[in-house]
This record gives sequence, C-alpha cells and structure tokens, in this order.
Amino acid sequence: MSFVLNEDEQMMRDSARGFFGESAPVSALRKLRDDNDPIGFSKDLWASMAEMGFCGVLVPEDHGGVDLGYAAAGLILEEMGRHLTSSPFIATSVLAASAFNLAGTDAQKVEHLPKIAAGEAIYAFAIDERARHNPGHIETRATKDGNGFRLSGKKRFVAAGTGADTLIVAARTEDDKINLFLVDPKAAGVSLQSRRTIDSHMPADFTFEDVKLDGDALLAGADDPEKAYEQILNAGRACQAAESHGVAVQAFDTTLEYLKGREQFGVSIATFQGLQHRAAHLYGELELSQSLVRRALTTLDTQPSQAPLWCMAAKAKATQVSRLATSEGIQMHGGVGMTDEYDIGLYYKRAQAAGEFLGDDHFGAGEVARLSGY
Amino acid sequence: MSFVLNEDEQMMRDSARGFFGESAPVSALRKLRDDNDPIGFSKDLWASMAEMGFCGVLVPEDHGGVDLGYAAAGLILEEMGRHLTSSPFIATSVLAASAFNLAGTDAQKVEHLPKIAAGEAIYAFAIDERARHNPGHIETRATKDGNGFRLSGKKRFVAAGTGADTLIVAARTEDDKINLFLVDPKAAGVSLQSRRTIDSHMPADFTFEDVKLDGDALLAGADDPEKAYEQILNAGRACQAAESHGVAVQAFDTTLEYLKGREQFGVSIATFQGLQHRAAHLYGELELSQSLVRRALTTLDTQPSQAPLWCMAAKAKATQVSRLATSEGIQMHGGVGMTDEYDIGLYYKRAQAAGEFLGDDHFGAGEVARLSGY
Amino acid sequence: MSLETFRKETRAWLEENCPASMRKPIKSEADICWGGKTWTFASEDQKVWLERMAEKGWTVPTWPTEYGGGGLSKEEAFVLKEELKAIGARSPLDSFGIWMLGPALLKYGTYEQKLEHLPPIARGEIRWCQGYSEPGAGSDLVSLRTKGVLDGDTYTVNGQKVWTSYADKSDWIFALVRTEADAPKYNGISFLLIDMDQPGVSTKPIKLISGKSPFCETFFDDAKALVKNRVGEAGQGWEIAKYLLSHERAGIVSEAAFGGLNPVSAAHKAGEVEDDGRLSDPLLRGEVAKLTIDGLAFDATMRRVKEEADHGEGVGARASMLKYIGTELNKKRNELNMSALGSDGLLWEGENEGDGDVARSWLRSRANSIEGGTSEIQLNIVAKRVLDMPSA
Amino acid sequence: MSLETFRKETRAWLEENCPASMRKPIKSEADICWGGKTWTFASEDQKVWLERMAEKGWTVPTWPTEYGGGGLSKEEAFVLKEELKAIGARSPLDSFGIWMLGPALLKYGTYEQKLEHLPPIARGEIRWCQGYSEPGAGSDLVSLRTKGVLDGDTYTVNGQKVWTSYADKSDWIFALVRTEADAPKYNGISFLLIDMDQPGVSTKPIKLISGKSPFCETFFDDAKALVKNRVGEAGQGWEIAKYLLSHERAGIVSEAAFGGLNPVSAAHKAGEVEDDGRLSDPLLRGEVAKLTIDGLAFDATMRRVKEEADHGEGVGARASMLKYIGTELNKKRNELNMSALGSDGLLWEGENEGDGDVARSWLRSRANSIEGGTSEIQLNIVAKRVLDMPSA
Repeated sequence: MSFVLNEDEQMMRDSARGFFGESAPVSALRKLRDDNDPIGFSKDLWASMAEMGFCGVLVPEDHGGVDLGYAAAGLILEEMGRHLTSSPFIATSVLAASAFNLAGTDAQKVEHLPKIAAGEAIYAFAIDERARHNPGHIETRATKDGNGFRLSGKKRFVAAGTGADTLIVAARTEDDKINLFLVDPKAAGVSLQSRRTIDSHMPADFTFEDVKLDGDALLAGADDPEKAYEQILNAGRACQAAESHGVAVQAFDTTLEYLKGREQFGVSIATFQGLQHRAAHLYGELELSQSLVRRALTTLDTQPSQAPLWCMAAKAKATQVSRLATSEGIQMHGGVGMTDEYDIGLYYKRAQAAGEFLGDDHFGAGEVARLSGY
Repeated sequence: MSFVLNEDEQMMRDSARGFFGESAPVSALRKLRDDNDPIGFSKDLWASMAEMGFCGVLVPEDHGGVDLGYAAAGLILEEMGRHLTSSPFIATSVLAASAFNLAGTDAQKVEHLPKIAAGEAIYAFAIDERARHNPGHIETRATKDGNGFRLSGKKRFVAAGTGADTLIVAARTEDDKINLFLVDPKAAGVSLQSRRTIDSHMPADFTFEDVKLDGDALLAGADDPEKAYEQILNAGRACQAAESHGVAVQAFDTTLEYLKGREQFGVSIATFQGLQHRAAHLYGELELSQSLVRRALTTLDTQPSQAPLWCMAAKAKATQVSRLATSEGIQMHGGVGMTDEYDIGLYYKRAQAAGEFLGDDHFGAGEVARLSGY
Repeated sequence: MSLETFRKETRAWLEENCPASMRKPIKSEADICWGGKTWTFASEDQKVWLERMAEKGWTVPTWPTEYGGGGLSKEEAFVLKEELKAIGARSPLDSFGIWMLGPALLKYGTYEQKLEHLPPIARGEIRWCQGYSEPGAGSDLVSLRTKGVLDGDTYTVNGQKVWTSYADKSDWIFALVRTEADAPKYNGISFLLIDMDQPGVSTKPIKLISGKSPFCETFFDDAKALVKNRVGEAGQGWEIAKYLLSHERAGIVSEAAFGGLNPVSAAHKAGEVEDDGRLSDPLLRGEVAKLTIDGLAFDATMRRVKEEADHGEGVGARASMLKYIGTELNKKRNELNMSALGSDGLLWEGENEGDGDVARSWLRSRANSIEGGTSEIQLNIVAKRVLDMPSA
Repeated sequence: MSLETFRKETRAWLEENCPASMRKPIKSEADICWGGKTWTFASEDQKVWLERMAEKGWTVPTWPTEYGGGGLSKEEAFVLKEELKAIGARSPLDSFGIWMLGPALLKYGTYEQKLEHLPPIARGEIRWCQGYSEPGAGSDLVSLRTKGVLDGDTYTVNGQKVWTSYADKSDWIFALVRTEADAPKYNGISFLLIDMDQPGVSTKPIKLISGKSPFCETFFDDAKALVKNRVGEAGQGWEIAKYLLSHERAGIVSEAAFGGLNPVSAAHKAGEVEDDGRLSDPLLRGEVAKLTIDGLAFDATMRRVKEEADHGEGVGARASMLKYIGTELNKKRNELNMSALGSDGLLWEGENEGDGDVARSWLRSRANSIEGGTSEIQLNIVAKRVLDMPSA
C-alpha cells in the first residue's frame, strides 16, 4: 500500500483527467439539466468511458476488464468529481462490479462482468428504504417460490435507477439475512418513479409487488452474503468519498483563483488575512480528506479486512470537507457565487447529494465510533 | 421580565462591581492558592459579603435577607466571575437558599435562612455521585430509622464541601424518590476528603456510612420534593452560567486590551483581520450568552414553570462561550498567555471547572433536546 | 384619543373591513400584494383590502397624513400591528417604496419630493426598486461606476446595476449614480430617482442557484433623470445609502430568524424519529440542540437589543452583529433541515406541489450572509466600531 | 556490508549491550537522559547505556564518525531504529544539541567548529539550549533586541531571551543576537554559541499555567562570546534559524500527535460508559468520533507527506500545515479528555501519584499552537507559500 501513485495509476489518472475535461466538463452537466434529460446522464459518454477502460476498472481481465483495483477507480472518480460528470459509474462499475466480484456465482460473473466492462448494460444498486441511509433497515422480502422467489418491497433514491437495465436489490430472505437479487426493472410488478435531484441526477424510487424472480436471480456466490453486502457498501463509500473529494478540490481551486482575480476597495481580496486563514484551514482539511480517501481505497485493495474503519472515516471526512469547501466557495465568491452562471453553486449541490449517498458525516462518525468499540 | 436592569439591580451590580474589584480581585485567588488555603476561600470575605447584603440576596426579608431574586444574584455572580472570586456563594446563597425556600419547612426556614443571610454558616449541596453531572443518578439511600433516618452513600466533588458547616444531601428515600437531607459533616459516619481543583477551589468527596439523622433533617416543606430538587438545580445552573459569563467577559476584555497594546512585525496585532474576525465573532457569542443568562434568571423570578429550558440553554451556552473566550484568550496572548504570571490562564481554568459544575454544554444540549421534545 | 379607545375602534374597523380571505396565511409569492402600475390583483379581496387600508393611510401608519400616511404615533402603530396580527390579517401592501425609499425621502427629501412620490407609494400605485450594487462592486459600493452627467435640468445616466429585486416589475428605481467625477470616491455619488418607463432603461432577470429569482440586472443607456429627482445634495448619495442599508440589514435578519421548516419537523417528515420522539440520529440530535440553544439566544438578544435601544442605548453597529449571527444561524438551520430530511431533501422537482422547496430554501439561505453586506463586512464593522480595533 | 548483515550484527550487539532496565518504557521525566556537565545519572544502567551507544557513535547514527557519529547510511540508521524499537530500548540521549544545533553545525559550521562542538554533543558531555525568543517578540523573531558588540575577537552580549528550555540545566546556549546594528532587520542577526558558565549569563525558571516547566528566562549581562563561536557569517543568523525552526516544528507535531490519554479511555476511567462499551453521553461520543476520524486522517497525512517527500516532492511549507493540524488536534484531544473525565479531570493535586496529570497535559497542550510559530503564523505561511496568496 502506498500513498504515492504507481505507474498504472498515474496513467489512469492522466487519461481520466484529459478525458473528463474534454468529454464531460461542467457544461455537459448543464446541458443534461437544461434539456431535462430523461435519465440524467449520457449513454454516449458511458460508451466512451467503456472504450477508455474506465467501466471495467474493477472487472478482472478474463472478464474483459482492466482490473486495476479500487485505488484506480478512486482516481477516475476524483476526476469525475472535479468535472461534475454525471454517469452511472459508482452504481455500475463500483457497486455492481463489486457485487458480482464478491457475491456472484461463476455463471453470473461470466454473464454480467463483461457487460459492465464493455459499457453494454447499466446496473443500479437498490439499498435504502428510508430517507436517510440505513443499510440494516431492509424490509424488502424475497420469499421462496418454487425454484425462484417472490420479491416485495420498496426502494428509494436508487442511484442511476432511471435508465438502469438491471437492478441489484437488497432483500431479506426467509432466514432473515440480507441477500442480493438481480431484478429486471421492466418485469411485471416493478414500478419506477424517477426523481430529479438538486444535482440534476435522476435516481428512482422502486416498488416491487410480488415480483417473480428466477432461482438464478440470487447472487449466490458469497460464503457470507451479509459480509459481502457490507464490503460492497464500504467499497461504494470509499469511491463516493473519492468523487466528493474531487468536488471539493475543484471548488477550492476555482475559489482560490477567483479570490486572486477579484479586487475590492482597490486591493485584491486574496490579501485579506481573514480569507487567507480560512483558505489555509480549508487547504489543510482537503489534505486530510485526500489522505483518508487514498488510504481507504488502497486498504480495500490490499487489506480488505481492515477497510471498514478507513472507508467510513473517508466517507465522513470527504462529506464534511466537500460541503465546507463548496459553502466557503460560495461565500468567498460573494454575490456571483449565488448565480447560476457561476459553477460554484453546482459544486455545492453535488457535494450535498454525494454526501448523502451511502451515509453522510453523521452516519460515518457513528459507524467509526461503533467500529472503534465505543 | 426585562432585559434592562431596574434600579435595585443597577445598585446591586454597581456595589458588587466595586466590592469584588476591591476586596476579592484575582490577586486574592492567587494568594489562596499560593498559601494552600485549607478551605479554598476566605471566611473574612464571606463575612463582608454578608454585610453587603449579597449572601441573603435570595433570602426573604422577614428572614433577614434582601430578597432581590435570581436576576440580582446573577449580577453578583457575574462580578465574581470577572474577578475569579472564590466563595461558597453558589453553594450556600443560591443552592441552599433555594433549597430552604422551595423545600424547607417553616421551622427550617426560620432556623437556616437567617444564618445564610448573615453569613453565619456555610452550606454545601451534595448531588453528584459520578464523575460527570447526573442528577438522576442517586444511589445514596436514606432509610427510616425510628423517627429519623440512616444515610449511606457517596458524594463527589461537592462545591464548598471543604469548610461547610452543614451539608444538604440528595438521597433516595424508601419510596425511591429523591429527597434532601441536612447532614452535619462532623457527625459520626461522615468522612470527608478534600479535593484541590485546577481553579484552586476545594470541593470535597463525602462518604456516609450509616449516618444517623433526626427526623427534622429531611427538608419536608415541598409538595413534590423531586420537582423542588429540579428547580433548585436549575436555579444553580442559571446562576453558575452567570458566573461563567462573567469569566468570559473579563477574559475577552483583558485579551482585547492586550491585542491593542501589543505590536508585532512593527504593527499593532489588533489590526490583523484574522484576529479581528475572531474577536468580532467572540463578541457575538458573548452577547448571545449574556442574553440567555439574563433571560434564564428573570424567568426563574417571574415564570418559574418556563425556566427549565432557559436555564439549561443558558448553562450550555455560557459553558461553551466561557471556554471559547478563555482558550482564544490564551492563543491571542501568545506565549505569555501560557505563563502563570498573566491572569488569562486562571480564567481558562475557572471556565473549565465552572462549566463542569451542574452539567457541561453536552449535558445541557441533551437536556434542551429532551425538554424540547426531540 | 386614548390608546384603549384607539384599540377598540381599530379592532371594530378591521373586523368590518378586512375581507375574510385576507385573514388567511400567505401561501405563496402570489398572495403578496406589491402594487404598481402593471399590478394585477390576485383577487378582488386583495384589491379591496389595499384600497381600504390605503384610504386610512394604514399601509404606512406612521407617515404624515399629508403624504398618504396614517399619522399614527409609534404607540398607536404598535396597537394597529397587534390588532392586525390578532385577526391574522395579511399585509395590504409590501413595497421597497415603503421600506426603503420612504424613510429616505422622509429624512432627506424636499417637501415637493415628498408630495410627489410618497402618496403613490402609500397607495401602491408606483412600485419601486433599488439600484445600488454593480457587477464587480459587491460589498464595496463606493467603487461603483454608473455615471450621471448633468446638462441643464437633466442627468444622463449610463451604466449597469445588479441585484435589483423585481426591477422587471417596477415602475421607478432609486439608484446610486456617480455624478461628481472629480470628487473623492465617497463624495461623488448622488441618489437619483429614475423613471423606468423610458427607452434608456432595460432589465434582465438573474437566475440563481436556487432557481428563478426576483433579482435582475438593470441597464442604463442614456437614461434620463430630472435634477428635481435627486434626493439630497449632489454627492450626498453615500450618506443616504448608508442610512438605508441599516434598514435593509434589519429586514434580512428578521427574514432569516423567523419561519420556515425546522430540523425537528424535517426529521418527523422523513420518519427519522424514535417512538419516544427522539431524533434517531444522536449526532444530528446534538447538532439540532445546539441550534435550538443558539436560536433561543438569538431571539433573546434581538429582544434585549430592542429593549436597550428603547432605553436610549441605541443599536448602532451592533446591528452588524445581529445580521451576522442571524444569517449564519439561518444557514445552519437550513443545513440541518437538509441533513434531517436525508434523500428527501435532495428532491428538486417532482409531482407534488412544494417538491424542492426545502432545497431551494437551503440554497437561498446562503445568500443571507452575502446580501446587505457580507458576514466578513459585518465582522469588520463589529471589530472596528464596536470593539474599537484599529485599521491596518 | 549488506543491510541484512548489518541488521543481524546490530541485533546481536543490542541484545548484548542494552541493559534490561533500559528496555522498559519511560515512566517519568527522570527516566530521560539529557547529559551535560552537571548530569546525575538516574542509574548505573543509564550511564552504561549512554557510554556504550556513544562509543559506537549511535547517539547520532548518521553523523560522520569524525564528529562522534556512527557514520551510518540513512538505510542503516533506519534499521538501527527498528531494532532499538524491537527491544523497546530507551533513547540513550535526548538533546537539543542532537536535534537542533547539530544539524545547523553540520550545514553551516566550519570544520573547526564541528570538531570542537559535535563530539561532546554525541557523547552527552555538553548540554545545549536554544536562545531565540525574546519578551515581546513572540513569533516575530526578527524584531529581537539582544545585542552583541564585536571588539577584537569577542562579542559582548546584552539582552534577554525567553522560552529557553532547560536553560537552568544547560552548559552552552546557541542564540540569535543582533550584531549588525546598521543592517536591515533580517540581515543584522548572527548565530552565536555562548558558554553559560560565566558571570554574564543567568537564568530564571518560568512558571506556566500547567505548573513547573522546563522553560526559563535567560539574561545576558556583558556576556562574552568568541567570534570563532559564531556559526555562519555575521548577519546570517536568520537563515540558520529558519533552517532550525523547520526541525523544531516537526518535533512539536510528533509530540502532539502521539501518546497520551485519549477520550475513550478517559471515559472508561470515569465510568461514563454503557454496558455495551458505548460512551454514555451521545454528544460526547459524536465529538470523539470526529476526533478519531481527524486523527486517522492526520496519521495518514503524515505518512503521505513523508512518502511524497521520499519521492522528491519535498515537504516545504506543508510542514506548516502539519504543525497547524497536529497541534490543533492535540488540543482538541485534551479538551475531550477533560470532558470525558468530568470532575475527575479537574483534580490538580491529590494523594495519588499522577493526580492532576490529565489537567496539566490539557493545559500544556495549549502551548502547542503557540510555540514553534503560532497557528496564525502557520496559516499565514500556508496561505502565502502553498496557496500563493498575495501579501497585503
């Protein structure tokens, strides 16, 4: 494990930086928003991301991926955060890919992982049933029905839910354990309601009414399905933290540049000590967030058993810092920071939404305390 | 109820300001400390305070007091806070006086209230049994024994406990209710251990081993003893908040003066915007604390049923602000703030100890949430 | 007339004259009556209510009757306010003319200016907007560049204003214009009243991060203003503006401190509450408790400062402290609302009325600490004018 | 010799030469060996351990053997450190000579100066202290007023230093002295080595809010320093001091970040814990969790910065960020210790050994953000040198 990027990682970061800057800058998000795009992301962009090898960053090579691990996935996400790129990357390439890696049968891996790597199908991961993240609160039920199952329940704010080809749904089986099921969103009994959120993403609420599932809908490859479920979520948290961190870094850079260029009372406002101290403090916070994000991702790759604490800490810190960096960003921009014309407000919105996903800083702090035994 | 002082209150404040500035300045506390004073306060000072009418500020006129209410008591305490005056005022003139007023029988009032007003006896109020304030956690037991009681249990960090003539002890009676008992600290079965604390006060731990009490040791004048117990504690909290507020105000004034007089890099450090913004923020916090303290005290006087929320809020806020003002004070003093020679460190220590007494800001916030129904 | 009699008569008059529908809480922007030449009343009742109140001068109760006011004493105006509140009456007229231009004219205007401009404000016939800020000027109003050149009895005005609320719906604008090119910065600004119904004035709405907004950019392109519509002396504009800014500051604080969703109800809405009523997330509960404490403290402080002002201590620069605390508190409240609501708070558009309102309020609240002087400016003012800390 | 061989031989040597009592954790100040002319060893073992290590040059493993060092490569020194840690060996010698003066002499000293001063440092024969700060100068070292006047080969020094750690126990002091009266502020300071065993030098301990302290005031009253004991050129003192301050900063951070009571054990000590191990106070629990997160983040950042430095990115002004974060974090940890302990934390003196230690540590921690450059100075440095924000 190392904080310094290795060669593969450097290449991945450089190519991601170039790619998203060119193909998915902030203006692309504005266009999706202003067009009221029905799914909230571009399928063309997704195809290009697959060509770049991004979509299969966690997919083993023999299933068509590049298998560079979570650290590399985090680098891609940090760049997406910097450019506010909207895509189903976390849902599909992180959560779903992790789900197949950790809990899929060989047959499921063979069927689905290549599709992820090739960008051929969008997968969404359906967890939460309440307004706030609570991965243990699962009331959705999958009851045995012949060789298959019957699924009933509700899921809320499923990321990339609008536009997904396949859902992976967390549900309790008759032993009261949480298991994961593949569900076709077009199947009978599934209803979808799209949600347009502040960051112009389009998650969806789902209702499952006695949905008939085949026996192989169950992800049956894990020895301990609940442990796999936790691992998948923690991987999602570390990766989401990486995106949030990218949001924070870009918001900070933009704000710093603005401060340096702006004059008031005849002097550059970047000379005001009050703002300098806040900027310097923020810089320190960003460094802390950076270290935790990187540490969580590399720990997932190399010492997964120790990952939970680092993932929770990284998620909490990146949530807090990205919200701070963007709100300070608006304040330091002053009036223009409130206008839709400037980008800083879009970063503020994304920081809020990204922070909420898979647990905010309160949730993370509570889990850190629990994992630390107090 | 008014935020503006009435004439009586103004007179009380002015006389307190003059008195403590002259008779009990910070140097008096230093002397008590350097002399290792065995009780941690001056009995001579206490006698003078009685002459000034301070000791009986809550004692009805027909029992020899001036009966000016909690608002006036708060004004005295704010001045004591400003001068770091060590005295049994809260223990005796606030907690004990409130206890007799709210829970004493007529006979008890006649016997004890005049002694309080005249400064003839020191009373200490023994509540906590754990390290952190928890007024519901009372395991000390008073069991019926003939016409009297047998008392057993432990009390910790009883303010003014060293040097007290009489203790008022919270204990559970056989109906499991909390009641208050008068105990002679020299009685058989009572053992005392003095504690020298960071603020050079001398609270004491007490152990009661089967201590024999007369029947009239019980404060039997309240319809609902537990409600009276709560009221007494809330009065203590508001008054303690007033003292903490005084600590904060003086620490702030001293620091501001220091900043204005101190040069660095050839300019007054009071011109640094970084420090100006922090000072201005602190000023705002002090104003908030001031308003809550006054509001809590006047509410105790005029609408006692509404007082609990205000008392808890005032205690929490004054604790937080006095700790902030004194720690910022040290930081803004720089190196000399760390030396014993300057007073700011003494204020920092007192803010910590005063904040802990009757519940710190965490305790207060939890109670505010509870009282607010969430 | 004694205050008691006045109260009785007022109560009776209101009972008779305030239409029932005007006693219902305001539900949306459309329920507020702003008046003006192009105003379309939301209902006949809204029209009647404005007319009746204007006739008594009670849209501006303390203004002199000569200028369309009610001529009431401060005490009487307070009684009127209480009685209006008692029946839940809506304000008959909201207006920057009442809140801002009026006080300025009453203090700095000539008799003729008062006679000409105040009565139409009182009757809701002319709608005014404010032209202070300029692009790139922000809190630094003194650096403004909109220029007015005097020729005979007319100023020709060129330049651009920003953050002019409702400029697209207003009839006239009161604007700060640099008229004295040679004077030092603070002394070169005049306070001009400009008719917007002329080819030289145009407006463009500003879209905010919270969506549509009442704010506009306003452009002056050889716009004309008669010299008789200059309030105060040439170059006195800065003084008048400062006087008005203190009015605005008080307005922002009261908006920030009152009303709106609170995190406890938000948590209830989101179902994030235990059976005993406790918030499910103990850390959030702690944060909310701190907000409650600071909210109580702020309310008490507002009241204390007001009482002290009534006793002659004045508010002065402490208004800056109140503005700073109140607006920061409102931002915090909105942030906790969002936390308490979780994903529900993220909704921007949906099928239900009110979807996205919480998020929009949260976004809007961020402007509180910028408009009317940023928090940083308020802290500077407190440091220098209250704490007497020296300038660098 | 290969690293593996070195490790093997080192391990064997340590096993044979490190006395058993020197492998026990340090319990109090008295267990630390500072050396010096007047040093009284706490035990025979302490003396033996120092002598044996000094003989191998391992009190200063990377210094050249010529100057009493071990002449080890960076890699070998790291192996030695690991092997010492593996057996829990105490440091044979702590010394400002090793940490501060040594590096300065190695970089700026002449051959003769190195030969004269470094070996006694390595052997613990001469104890050094640092004379930088002056009353009223604080972070602003440039304004210092201690004056040295050169006459022939001798400076006559007059003035006062403050915050000189262990000055009362030291043999020599390295001090910043204004020697060039006419030079601009930054260029008038020299770095002098002054023998404290002369009538012109006296010291007085400083009492802190946390009680007794190692700090002293040091007075120069016609004290003499030979010109051959000036390190670097006349007027080069500021440059040397800056070089040393970065060393000191790193020291404070590592002291701040490691060891000591944490709030969870404090809560256990105070019995403020539920049966399931949760802290009883949920709000405190939340605060502690935030501290844990920031603590993990800080540890990871220290490691990251170190790794990046090893890869040639350098630490530079980021050391200021680390100093700021680390010391603020240590203050927070101490505050939460106090909160968790409740009244128990308030104890100052009592009948048990260690009574008052928590409070003293809490008080002492407040100095972290002042000494070695205040937090405000660190933020200034980060703003200007890392973020490239302009000076006013």
